[in-house]
Amino acid sequence: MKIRVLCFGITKELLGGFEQSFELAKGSKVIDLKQLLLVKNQTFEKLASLRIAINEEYCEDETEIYENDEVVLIPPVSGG
Amino acid sequence: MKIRVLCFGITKELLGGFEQSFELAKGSKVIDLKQLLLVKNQTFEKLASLRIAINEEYCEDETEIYENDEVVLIPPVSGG
Amino acid sequence: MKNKYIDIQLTQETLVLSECVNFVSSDSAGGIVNFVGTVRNLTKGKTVLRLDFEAYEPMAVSEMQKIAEKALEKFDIQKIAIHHRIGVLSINEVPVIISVSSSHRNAAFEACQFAIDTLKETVPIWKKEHFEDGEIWVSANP
Amino acid sequence: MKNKYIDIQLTQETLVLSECVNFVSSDSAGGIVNFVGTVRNLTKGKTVLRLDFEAYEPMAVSEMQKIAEKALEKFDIQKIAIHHRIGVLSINEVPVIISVSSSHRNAAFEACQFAIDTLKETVPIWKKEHFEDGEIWVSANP
Repeated sequence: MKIRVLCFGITKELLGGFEQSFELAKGSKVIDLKQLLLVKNQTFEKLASLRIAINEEYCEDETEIYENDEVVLIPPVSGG
Repeated sequence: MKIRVLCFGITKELLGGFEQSFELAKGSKVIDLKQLLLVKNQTFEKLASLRIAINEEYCEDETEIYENDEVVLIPPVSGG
Repeated sequence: MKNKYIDIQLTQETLVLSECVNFVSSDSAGGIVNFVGTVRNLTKGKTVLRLDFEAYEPMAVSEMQKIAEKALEKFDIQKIAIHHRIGVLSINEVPVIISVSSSHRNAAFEACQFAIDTLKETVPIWKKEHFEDGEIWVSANP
Repeated sequence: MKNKYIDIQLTQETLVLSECVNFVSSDSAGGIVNFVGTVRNLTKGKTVLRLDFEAYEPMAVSEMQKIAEKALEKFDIQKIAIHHRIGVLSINEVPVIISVSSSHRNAAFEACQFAIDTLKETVPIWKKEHFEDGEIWVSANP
């Protein structure tokens, strides 16, 4: 399945653009997406943290991703 | 000796005026003034606290009072 | 009383929060914590109509100054402003404002809380609450 | 997002402290605690020229809302306002204001500190610092 991924902060630069489209096997989980990101750019390993939000909520590594989910990369936040 | 005493808050009402003049023996201490106040008005006993300031500084019971000191009665404060 | 780091005011005028914030803010501050006191409309269920604040003025100023100096000594803060109003206040008017700036916010929170806690214990200012059926000097009796 | 007790704003406009204070103030509040964030001019000794704040907007708003709800649940406070700015900011401009009112001041201090601490951990907003010789996403790398 194709999933659409939105990239904020430094992740936009690591992947070369705000909106990405990735091919993931059906039944893939957040952890699988994280592994794919490492393949795309090893620098992901150097981030202080990387959280994934699906449909505007933070997710665990074991959360399953579905085709029409809004998947968002959340590198370390620095608001305030 | 005569000492001049300024009364703030409720103490002004207990003594019937802002500025008072008391006769104290030479060598009197703050504790002696406090005892004199009780004689003037027993309600002083009912105050949650009574501090004495001399020349704009809080004093202990044992502090000696001199004739030209500015002596001030400080009932419980309630600023802020 | 005012120097580069401390601004103390005891005044009959309306207090202005932006004045305190402007005094403490600086290019190297990361955050500012403000405490704004307000006059509550009820005391033990009774409607408060208005309040009088009376101060032993020279000592009130010097005690506020001591609090500011102590806060600068005790906490890693940059600047502090303490403004207190005296005279007659209506409900919702502001008797006190304390502003503190620091590079790291925890110090400003701690110092601001220290300053208002200490002010309420040591600064010779007295509040009289006026009700429909009388008036009372706050905290005077146990 | 705004109800009687919570005012959340994420905006490109200059933040206004008096708006937050007015929202949280009430006749029955005894005190208001405000945190005002400011943009520091130095990071590790390097001069910061300006900052960009970027947000994942819908989630940033809902995370700020969660913080406000949690604060109302956890602490004995009356109202809370959280305003965050996005876009380009110069030094000394204000990226965030949090105001909290309560009848007893300690609750407002605790809730305000809780809100800014949590905001800095959970709200999807990112700050990029611009220096003379480059730029950096703050906190991204360990």
